[in-house]
Amino acid sequence: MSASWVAHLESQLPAIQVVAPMLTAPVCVLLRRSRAAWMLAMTVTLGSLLTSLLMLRHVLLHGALSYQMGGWAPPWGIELRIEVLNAFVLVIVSGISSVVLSAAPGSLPKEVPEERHYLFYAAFLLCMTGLLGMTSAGDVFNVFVFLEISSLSSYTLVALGPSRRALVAAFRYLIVGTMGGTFLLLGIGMLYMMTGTLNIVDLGIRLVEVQGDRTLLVALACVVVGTSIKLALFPLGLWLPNAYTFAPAEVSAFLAATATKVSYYVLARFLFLIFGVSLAFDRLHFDHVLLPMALVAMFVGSLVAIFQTDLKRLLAYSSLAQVGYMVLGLALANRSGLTGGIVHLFNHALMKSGLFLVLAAVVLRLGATRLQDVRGLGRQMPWTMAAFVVGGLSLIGVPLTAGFVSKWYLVQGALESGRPLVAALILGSSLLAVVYVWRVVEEIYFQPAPEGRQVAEAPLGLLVPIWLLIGGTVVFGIFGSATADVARQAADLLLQGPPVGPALGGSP
Amino acid sequence: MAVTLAIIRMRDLFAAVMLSGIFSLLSAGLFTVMDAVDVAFTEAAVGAGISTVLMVATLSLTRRRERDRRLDRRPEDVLGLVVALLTGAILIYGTLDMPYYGDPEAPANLYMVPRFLEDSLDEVGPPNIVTSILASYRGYDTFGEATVVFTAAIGAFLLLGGAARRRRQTSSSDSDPSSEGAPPADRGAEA
Amino acid sequence: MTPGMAILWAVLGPLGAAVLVRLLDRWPNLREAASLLVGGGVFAVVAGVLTPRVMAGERPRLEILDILPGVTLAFEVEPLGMIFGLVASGLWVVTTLFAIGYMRGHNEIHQTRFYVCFALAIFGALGVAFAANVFTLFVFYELITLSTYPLVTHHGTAKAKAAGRTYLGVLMGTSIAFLLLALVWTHQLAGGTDFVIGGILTGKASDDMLMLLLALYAFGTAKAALMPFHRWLPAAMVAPTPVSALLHAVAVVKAGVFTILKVVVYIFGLDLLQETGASQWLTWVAATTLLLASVVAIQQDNLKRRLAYSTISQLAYIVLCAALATPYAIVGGASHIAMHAMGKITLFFCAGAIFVEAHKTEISNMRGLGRRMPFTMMAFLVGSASVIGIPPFGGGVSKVMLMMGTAEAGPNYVMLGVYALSSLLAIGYLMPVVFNGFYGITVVEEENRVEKNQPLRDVVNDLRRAPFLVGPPVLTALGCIALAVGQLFFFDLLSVFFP
Amino acid sequence: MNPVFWQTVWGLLPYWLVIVLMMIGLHVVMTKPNLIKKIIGLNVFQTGVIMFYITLGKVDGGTAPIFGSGGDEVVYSNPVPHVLMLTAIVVGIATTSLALALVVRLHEAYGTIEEDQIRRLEGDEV
Repeated sequence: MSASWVAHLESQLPAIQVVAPMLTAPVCVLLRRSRAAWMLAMTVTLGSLLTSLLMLRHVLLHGALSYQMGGWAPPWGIELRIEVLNAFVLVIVSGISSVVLSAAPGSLPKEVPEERHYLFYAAFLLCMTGLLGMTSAGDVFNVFVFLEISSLSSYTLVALGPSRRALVAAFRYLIVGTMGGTFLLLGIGMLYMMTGTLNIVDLGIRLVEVQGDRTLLVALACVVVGTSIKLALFPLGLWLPNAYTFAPAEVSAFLAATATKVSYYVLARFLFLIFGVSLAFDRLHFDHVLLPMALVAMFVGSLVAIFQTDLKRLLAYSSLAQVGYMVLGLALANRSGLTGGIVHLFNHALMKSGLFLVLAAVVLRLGATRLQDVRGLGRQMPWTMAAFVVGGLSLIGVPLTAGFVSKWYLVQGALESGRPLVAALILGSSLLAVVYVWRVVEEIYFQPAPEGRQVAEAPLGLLVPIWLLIGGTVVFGIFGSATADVARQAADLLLQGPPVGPALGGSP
Repeated sequence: MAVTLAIIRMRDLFAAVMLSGIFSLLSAGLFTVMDAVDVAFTEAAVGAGISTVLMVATLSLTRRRERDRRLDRRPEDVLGLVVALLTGAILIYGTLDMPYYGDPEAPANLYMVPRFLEDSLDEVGPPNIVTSILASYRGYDTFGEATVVFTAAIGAFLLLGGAARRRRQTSSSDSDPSSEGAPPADRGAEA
Repeated sequence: MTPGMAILWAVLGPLGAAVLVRLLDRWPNLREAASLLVGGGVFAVVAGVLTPRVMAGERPRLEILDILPGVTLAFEVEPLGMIFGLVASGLWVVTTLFAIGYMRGHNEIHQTRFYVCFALAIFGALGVAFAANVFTLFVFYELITLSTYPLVTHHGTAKAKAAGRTYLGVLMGTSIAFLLLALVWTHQLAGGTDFVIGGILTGKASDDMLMLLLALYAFGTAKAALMPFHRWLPAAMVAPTPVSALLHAVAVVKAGVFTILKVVVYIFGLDLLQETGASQWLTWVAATTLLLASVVAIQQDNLKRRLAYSTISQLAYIVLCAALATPYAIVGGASHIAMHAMGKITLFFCAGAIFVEAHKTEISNMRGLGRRMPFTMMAFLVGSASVIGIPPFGGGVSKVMLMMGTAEAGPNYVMLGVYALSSLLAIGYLMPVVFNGFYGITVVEEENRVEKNQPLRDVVNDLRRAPFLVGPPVLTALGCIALAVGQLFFFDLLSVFFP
Repeated sequence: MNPVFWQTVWGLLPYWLVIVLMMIGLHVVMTKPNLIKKIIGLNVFQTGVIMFYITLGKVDGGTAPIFGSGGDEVVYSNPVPHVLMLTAIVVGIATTSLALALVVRLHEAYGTIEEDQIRRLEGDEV
């Protein structure tokens, strides 16, 4: 009796996951009180973390979880579909959201006026809704709708930055992001045209039989362009440095860890579960495009990061480079490479959001994040700065940090696919990371603090979230098997490719 | 299409906005021709109506004329043209394997549609199939759509809300006097 | 104590010391006592528990955890690692003694940070010594780099920072770009990276691939200071002398050559290298480094710089041993790790003592110093003799073994010529310091005319004023002699190692 | 001329026209420095995509997909793209309104709605 009750609840989880934050956002608006809104948002976010963890468990034990919205069977109705990979992404999104949100009361007042906070939390929740919705959607058009929810709210969040340049950055982001969304829509249209279905599983089944490589190639290109913009793959990701630089640090921490990750997932899903390796890579040779793009992103991102004088911007460019690593994993299209890409998704989310929260603490105390501002801060904010160093080491990929795990698999993947040069390039670009991280470390520890600057350590409300994330990079660096196992299962799922079988709607 | 070209050339933004409204109306007409009456209604109401109103409102808050910049050409112009042409070429290349316009045998028209046509009247009710699908089969999308609107509303509210704006304005004018007014050249254009 | 526990204690000891030192920040005497005590304890564990077992043919093993499937953090003690472990833990104690004298005598800043980082570096060195696979070795190798970086930049001056940049850039750069690649590649080829006698790559890779892989290992461990990746070593000379001792004798460079030896023996396997000749080229690179570094050393006037180039040259000996890939050569290399550590640390202690006591850094200014600091200079003499390889001092043993190893690999007269020439060069760069010190008539003498009349009091001063400064070099000089006496030990090792 | 060729051209011409429309929008977005014009361009681009969907849903001789508007043997056009596009239009207007709100704010902050002037005000770094 009780078992069936639990099973029933479990089958409802995908819907709860998305709908709960969606419905809470208006309540936040109604509450109008900063504190109350935060408490509510926090509860919901933690709830969705719990939900996603439950789903991950379920998926690992029993396989895919499907929820039919409104009770209409796919492909006619909309399906929510949770598999290993997106359950993992859901955990990342809701987990990082919880931690970042818990830091909000500490860092937000400096950057956003108090009486707007409730709206901030509403926008935050909506953004999360969009991201969770995109991830769990089993219908491509639905992906587009939720992409727009998350995009619109993230434009708003970016525009909240304290300097007026945040507005410019947000506008840019809006233009580029909408273009991306529209390209995605176009690609989806072409796919629909060729198959007549929108359901992801169904698309995968039917697409194999479709003739017409030219249209398929262009459709794939449209989808890739659309997702790459949101994913911030160079050169389509050039909106990102400004957006992350001028947005409130809190928002940068949130977006860096979640928005790009979800887009990555969408891209992976299109490439592997809808098109499939044999179609996308063997027939359409898409890896010839993806691999160079990833490599260029890795190097350009890191190189530009080296010359930045603002820490936020430095981290933003480093994000471009890290996205390159992840996409490289996709382009390698073998087990190790994909595992590396997926595990880096998680690891990068941890370290980047941790690092941006460190900057949130710096903004809180100093009001600025230029290199000359953080001089000698190692003595005045020892815990915060130590977190920065650990996070930086993880970016470099020093062993026993999470970054090492990802790099291990990526290099392995490159070697397995018979591309030792790519393996060498991966490590070569890590060297660039050493340079940009060490520039900061030198300023922090080996420059005297400016005369008369009195700075206190960051408040506990920020330190705890920071160390949760940064500590996470160490924990998952030491117990890398935990994440790598999940990632490997997800990689296997991707490599299996689109399902084979009769189309869901019967043959036409 | 002629209308769109006119929009580009037009420096009077008000006229451009009006033309974009007309453009929306024309597309609505086209939609009707292609049997998409619901879409045509919406496009006419939203595209030609609401968005025009919003744009005009924005213009009233900002300025009406685009700056004359026929003289200074930027490298972006060439780049933009090249990118647009290239993208267009790629997309046209992609159409080569598409089913022809109006082809009743196209997969899109054969796969899910029959069931909607046959069963929606019994399963859902309304004679308008579009309404049936919108409200039931794809109700979740509609739900998402409502959220999009809500999101935009919150965004606009956050951006344009009174208190925050005033505070920010004062603080930014402290730091940068140029934010108070436009360069003199533009003042003239505004009149 | 079970062997597994012994390993754990030995490796974690220095880490505990680092924590303890940090906690005792406010009480310098307790702080240093903690360092010394833990150091003594660790040495006792390694020498008393692990060494007898290893010499009896055991291989104590301890697995910590799987970082990733097939990538394990694990320790295993075998003869090479045991030697390095003994060197690192033993010299840690002596260096700490010396550091107390030096740091206090010199009123250095950030002393706590110094001891913490020092202990961490030893932690890394022991981890490298006892690593059971390349992965574990790599982890601790990087730990050594990171923990010694604050030591190199100790003074925080612009020059120190620039040196730190070179140091970190070269060491970390090569290790990430080459060593890590080699590590992952090995894992991919052999399905694991465990150190197994006879190697794990036999039949897994083509000859060209082996050569490339060996190159990645050899240049990836820039701590071995093989040219052209040697620049960090002279650059790091800006650090205080105890740090130099740590770099040159205790942990850093030794970890480098140790890695190369270990990889050659346990990853490639001597037979494989002999059959394929994949390490031929490395002998020539090492020989070139050997001679070039010696030539550069002769031209240096700054004592520490001269010693630095001498180290580069002596390290090349060990790499050469590895590249020859014969049992005699390997044991020769291993024993040279110990010999050179003991000899070079003596020389650095002396350099430090001279700097603290007489404020001299340039060799040309040290004439006549022997009369003022006779014990120090005697120690320098013994250390030099050992490093040069004058029998019966320690270095002689390893060089004999090296030559036997060369002969084992087949007659090679060019190589023998290289050895002869390099020994001459070594005499050329070390002996003048001693001769100048004892027989030179100079500036120092002019300055110290008054004291010259009371040589006895000077000697007493030398002993009394700085027991911490003079004690350690004398101790290590005695160690050199002891190693010379106990050289049969290494032949024992040979029989344990290659029965 | 080859009849197959003309068949192809006629069959695909509507798509091509739609693509040209989209590209005009894209071009405007990329090259016009005026922010309002950019938004209009974006609208044109979106409308182009919407038109693409409607075009692909058209069936020869079909009528609007509403029951009862014809006899038994009526052919209906594909209703699915229509449904999707209703959503897309609303999403488009939401985006537009947010963009316009941003323009208002930008005008307040910079006193201009020309991108190149904003760029100049910020010393080319934006």
